[in-house]
Amino acid sequence: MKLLNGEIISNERYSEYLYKMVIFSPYICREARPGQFVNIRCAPEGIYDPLLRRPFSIFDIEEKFNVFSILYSVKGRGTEFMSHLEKGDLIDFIGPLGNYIDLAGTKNNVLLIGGGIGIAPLYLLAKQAVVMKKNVFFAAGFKDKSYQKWEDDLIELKIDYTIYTEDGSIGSKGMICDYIRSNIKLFNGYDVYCCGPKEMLKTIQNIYTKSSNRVSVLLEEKMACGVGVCNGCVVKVKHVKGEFRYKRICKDGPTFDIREVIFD
Amino acid sequence: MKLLNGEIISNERYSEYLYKMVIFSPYICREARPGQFVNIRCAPEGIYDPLLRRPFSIFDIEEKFNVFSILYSVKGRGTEFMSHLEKGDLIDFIGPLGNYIDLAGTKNNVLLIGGGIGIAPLYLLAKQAVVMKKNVFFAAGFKDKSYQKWEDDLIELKIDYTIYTEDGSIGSKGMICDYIRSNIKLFNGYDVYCCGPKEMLKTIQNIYTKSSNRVSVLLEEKMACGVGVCNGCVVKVKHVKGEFRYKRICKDGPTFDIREVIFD
Amino acid sequence: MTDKQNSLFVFIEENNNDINLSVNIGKIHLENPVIMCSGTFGYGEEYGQFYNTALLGAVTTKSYSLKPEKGNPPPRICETPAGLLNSIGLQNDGIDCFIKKHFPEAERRGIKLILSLFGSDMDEFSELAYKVSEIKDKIVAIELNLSCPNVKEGGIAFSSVPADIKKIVRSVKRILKIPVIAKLSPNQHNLIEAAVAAEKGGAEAISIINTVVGMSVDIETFKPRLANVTGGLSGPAIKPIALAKVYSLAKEKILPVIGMGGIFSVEDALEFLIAGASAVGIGTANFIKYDIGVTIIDGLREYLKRRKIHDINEIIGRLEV
Amino acid sequence: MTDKQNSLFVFIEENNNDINLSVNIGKIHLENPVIMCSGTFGYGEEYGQFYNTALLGAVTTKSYSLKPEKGNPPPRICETPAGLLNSIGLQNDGIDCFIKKHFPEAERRGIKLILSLFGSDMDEFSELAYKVSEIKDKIVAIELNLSCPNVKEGGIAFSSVPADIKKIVRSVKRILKIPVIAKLSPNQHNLIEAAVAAEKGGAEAISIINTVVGMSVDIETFKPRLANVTGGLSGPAIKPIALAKVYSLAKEKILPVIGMGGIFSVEDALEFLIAGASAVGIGTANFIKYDIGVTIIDGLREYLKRRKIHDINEIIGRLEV
Ligand SMILES: Cc1cc2nc3c(=O)[nH]c(=O)nc-3n(C[C@H](O)[C@H](O)[C@H](O)COP(=O)(O)OP(=O)(O)OC[C@H]3O[C@@H](n4cnc5c(N)ncnc54)[C@H](O)[C@@H]3O)c2cc1C
Ligand SMILES: Cc1cc2nc3c(=O)[nH]c(=O)nc-3n(C[C@H](O)[C@H](O)[C@H](O)COP(=O)(O)OP(=O)(O)OC[C@H]3O[C@@H](n4cnc5c(N)ncnc54)[C@H](O)[C@@H]3O)c2cc1C
Ligand SMILES: Cc1cc2nc3c(=O)[nH]c(=O)nc-3n(C[C@H](O)[C@H](O)[C@H](O)COP(=O)(O)O)c2cc1C
Ligand SMILES: Cc1cc2nc3c(=O)[nH]c(=O)nc-3n(C[C@H](O)[C@H](O)[C@H](O)COP(=O)(O)O)c2cc1C
Ligand code: FES
Ligand code: FES
Repeated sequence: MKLLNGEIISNERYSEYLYKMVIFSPYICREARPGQFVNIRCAPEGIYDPLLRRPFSIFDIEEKFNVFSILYSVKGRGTEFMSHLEKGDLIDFIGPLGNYIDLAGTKNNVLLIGGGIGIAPLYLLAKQAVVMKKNVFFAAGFKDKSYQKWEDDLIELKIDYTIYTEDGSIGSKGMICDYIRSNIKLFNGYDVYCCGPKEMLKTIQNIYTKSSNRVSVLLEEKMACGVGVCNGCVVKVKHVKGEFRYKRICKDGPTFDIREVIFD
Repeated sequence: MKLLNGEIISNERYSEYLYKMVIFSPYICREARPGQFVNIRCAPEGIYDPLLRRPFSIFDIEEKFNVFSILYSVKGRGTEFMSHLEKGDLIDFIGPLGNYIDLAGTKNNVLLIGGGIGIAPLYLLAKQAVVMKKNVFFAAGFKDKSYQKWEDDLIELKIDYTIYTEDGSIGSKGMICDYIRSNIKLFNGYDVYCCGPKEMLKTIQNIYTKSSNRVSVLLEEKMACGVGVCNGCVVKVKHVKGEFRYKRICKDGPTFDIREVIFD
Repeated sequence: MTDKQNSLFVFIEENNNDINLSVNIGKIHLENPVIMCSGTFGYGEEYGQFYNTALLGAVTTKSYSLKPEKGNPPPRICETPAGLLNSIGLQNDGIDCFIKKHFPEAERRGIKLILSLFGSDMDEFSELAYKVSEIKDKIVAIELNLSCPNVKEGGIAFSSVPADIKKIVRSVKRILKIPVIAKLSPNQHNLIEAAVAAEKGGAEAISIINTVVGMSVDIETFKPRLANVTGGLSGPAIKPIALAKVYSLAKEKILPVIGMGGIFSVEDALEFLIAGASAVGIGTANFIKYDIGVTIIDGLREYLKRRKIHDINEIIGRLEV
Repeated sequence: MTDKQNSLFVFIEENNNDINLSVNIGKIHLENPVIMCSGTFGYGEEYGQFYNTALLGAVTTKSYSLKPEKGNPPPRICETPAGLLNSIGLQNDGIDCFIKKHFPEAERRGIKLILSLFGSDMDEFSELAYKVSEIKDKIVAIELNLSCPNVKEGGIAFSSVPADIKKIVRSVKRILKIPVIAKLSPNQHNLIEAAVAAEKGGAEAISIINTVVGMSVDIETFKPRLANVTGGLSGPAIKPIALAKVYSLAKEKILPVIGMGGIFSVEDALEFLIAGASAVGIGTANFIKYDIGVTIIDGLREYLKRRKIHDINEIIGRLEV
């Protein structure tokens, strides 16, 4: 990991609150792997509100242009600040952070389940799986059509996918978890990776309680340092003898075996 | 006074740290008079660092375009923020604040002495004096040539002036106070208005101790509210029986009789 | 708190009039829980240009002492990250001037006044109370400033001793017989004891927090940035501290609490109400957001409407812990 | 302080080697006054990727207890205006794990360690001291965390009572015979007495401030934003508060003071030194500015060079009041 100042190549609006920011960084292109993230400073030098950096998954890497991108949704003051940055501006970030997902030695079939902005880290994973000639299926669920433009990115990967929206505005109408539940047999023998809102992850945990699939989950929690020193970003995981302990999402994760996670 | 959101018409760089910002505001054009100021918010909505507004003198008013301008020098975080604003951005300000300078019933000869950014409030005063067909002399002192472009503004007024710089890079080389001291007789019977660094104002107070000229000074102090409620921006002034009391620069000023002010 | 937690919210029609914003702080009735803090608001002359200040729950005056006070030398103001340090030093025109000049002005504008008083000893508080007698029926309450950090170093004035607090409150109460609010310091450790003492003295409510002792240094001149060396910190920076104090005191249910410290938005105000404040005070925000008073009143109404809550009292102290 | 004020600055050549950054905090000698705060820095693994952490004056470890501590449930982190609320709750692997695992790692990297200890009673502190005996000659000092706001509500642990502080310091000192630093709480009112007690117990220095008790509320769920309800506030928001505490304690000259709280830049560090801190601690800034440690060391040198000051000790406590 390195502390970097990258030039913004573009900051494109995908929909009302969704943006894709492309950043020049040969270092990240060289070092980063799927599942990792960057930690971005969301205030000008010398301004301390907002104070903390914000973590964002590496959404895509285009090695030939030495750029990587993040897909982000404007939630509060940090992402609001980011949405106003323009081509040519510099952005202060650190990365790559967190453990990467190693697809070597995993099953040949990969199921990716993303809910909302949870699709962000899965995209690079899909891309790499394709490179490794795996059979990838991407199941994505959204509230509405705000991720419509993202579908174009997805199509570029030339993989099978399905999209569900709660209002039926793109893809099929319904919840992605219901789709998974109904088609669980279809994905027998797949390695599963999921990311999304906590409720969705809990449901997936339930769906896969008794299956033998390897299911990995990418988690989120408020972070302070992002590098493993503050113990701020912990999640409860199972420990020996019915006990639990806390693991750090930023350093021990963000990817965990879904069966070890204790959702409260 | 009103709380306003004005569109920025231009934010021109005069020199490395000096900018002129032109803001659309029919209200200010209608209401403001020389000596008054506006109080500008220097952070986006919901961001509290920097926290306080920054006061700036009204530098110019162009009624036919419904715009006014401020001339500001980048000192710290607030003015740094302002320098990044662009044409079309909105700026949150309140004004006009403070007492205005009433030229009606004053002498026909007006001497304006400005040091550094202290020339800012005096420009509009000069302009109005010209309209009132008074005889105006502008004596300005600077460190270096950073105010060169401002001289063009001054020339437009078609008044007599002299510029002194410490390094001699524009105008004559030397201190403006020395010029005043040497030419004090020349300005006999002038009403004097001055604004600038404290040391300069003290010197002018000294120069005019025994003269009969009416000498007004525009003061600065850190401000919190800008409207007279917090008592934050006080200056020591003479009171009865050798006593002193505090007056608020934002509301009782910013213009004071130089003989009542006690500089520590 | 548990009975409130179990009560169902009353569903209401989309009608402003159906939403109750009025609160009772002991015997003090306010049309809404938005109070302007002492020392941060005029009497309508300034802020009356932005909105109708008579709509505010109440306005607390600058703290008045018996004699006019010059206050501390400048600089009195220093900005810090998300905060404001001040060392005004209770500059005021004296109680007589208030009664003669400012009070009629405020009355004319229909402002509901809480009169803040500051005495440097027990007798001064009593004398002040006698002076106030003539207008006592025309003001909402008296607030006793027992906590200014700018008069004694470290902010620990004589008035932070619980026994003194009780005596001061009692003597003022005895003379004026109108509601008395005790304003306490975040710099004092014995907040609970101080509140109990105020309650025993007959106070109606506690205002917290006053500013927190702070300081700033100019590294070029080696001088403190405030001529008075230390000052009081206010603004968003202290909001979490204020909220913790309000919560810790309100849950003791000794007296109703008026919560303040860094409130800059309706969301901030709601945090204090939920944490247990019966009303909120807006201070420093007035310097930056001149229309904050009416913004918060409107915002509270909007919030309740959106959440389909009929009465602001239903959210007070509703924190789920 | 007056003799320092009158002394003339020594004019120096433009040469780094001529500038002295080393300080003595009692018997503790540091190459420079920049210390990383407890709980905000690893042992080099993370920050070693940004700069050579062996260059730091010292690194204070996370506070260790006898047994591993799970810490508090999440969420443990909440951002506030220019501040950070945390309720980590002293999660640590236990002193044995430190000695076996983290200490050798830090030693290998040449990091100068201050070992922070936390006990929930007097005996635990003694037991901890016995455990530490085997490495005591390889560490710079022991810091006793007598002030974590996340373990007892309100931040007033048993260890804030002056008499207890004296006993704890004395017992640890007796066992280890290396310098002991007492870390005190800004939430305790009797800072001076506590410092006197630490001095009597044999402490070498006082570290202030630990975090300030704070809180934040989610207005949509009515829940506190930290699962632990309250937490400790750190970061730029508390800088003025920390500075006032450091100044008020340092000028009493009871013990040298290590000042911390919101230091995010070399300017901030200088404010603390000028106000009287013999060294400074950098905490939260490590989370935002990963290279802050070396930035401040370099910045101090640059500042002294520019001001033509030969020795950092010439500015310590030089505040002109
Ligand atoms: C490992 C990781 C990867 C992420 N990847 C992405 C991504 O690719 N795209 C994307 O849009 N978002 C992602 N998020 C969530 C993103 O970090 C938050 O949406 C963002 O921090 C919100 O900041 P804000 O200032 O706009 O919101 P605010 O609500 O103002 O933030 C306030 C505080 O809460 C924290 N916070 C708010 N929401 C979250 C959240 N969901 N998770 C963690 N902390 C949060 C912020 O960091 C900040 O400290 C990721 C989070 C984590 C932990
Ligand atoms: C009535 C009045 C009129 C002014 N008119 C002008 C003008 O026309 N053009 C111009 O360039 N400047 C003017 N100033 C000074 C201007 O307000 C400051 O330069 C500006 O506030 C600096 O802000 P900053 O954030 O860049 O600096 P910082 O140093 O970061 O500011 C920190 C704090 O100090 C205050 N402050 C800093 N310098 C001054 C100062 N000289 N006077 C008062 N407060 C200060 C700021 O308002 C802020 O609260 C005027 C000041 C006053 C009081
Ligand atoms: C400039 C200023 C002057 C103040 N004067 C007084 C005062 O006279 N009496 C008093 O009780 N509190 C006074 N206060 C404290 C405020 O009433 C309030 O308790 C404190 O500022 C915290 O609220 P805030 O963060 O919203 O400002 C003053 C605060 C400021 C900023
Ligand atoms: C996440 C976090 C964990 C902390 N853990 C400890 C600790 O274990 N022991 C301790 O004495 N102080 C601890 N502190 C307090 C810091 O050491 C420091 O005193 C405080 O944060 C103020 O400095 P800052 O504003 O620079 O962070 C912790 C602070 C933070 C933010
Ligand atoms: S955010 Fe600090 S340990 Fe994960
Ligand atoms: S700035 Fe508040 S009275 Fe002048």
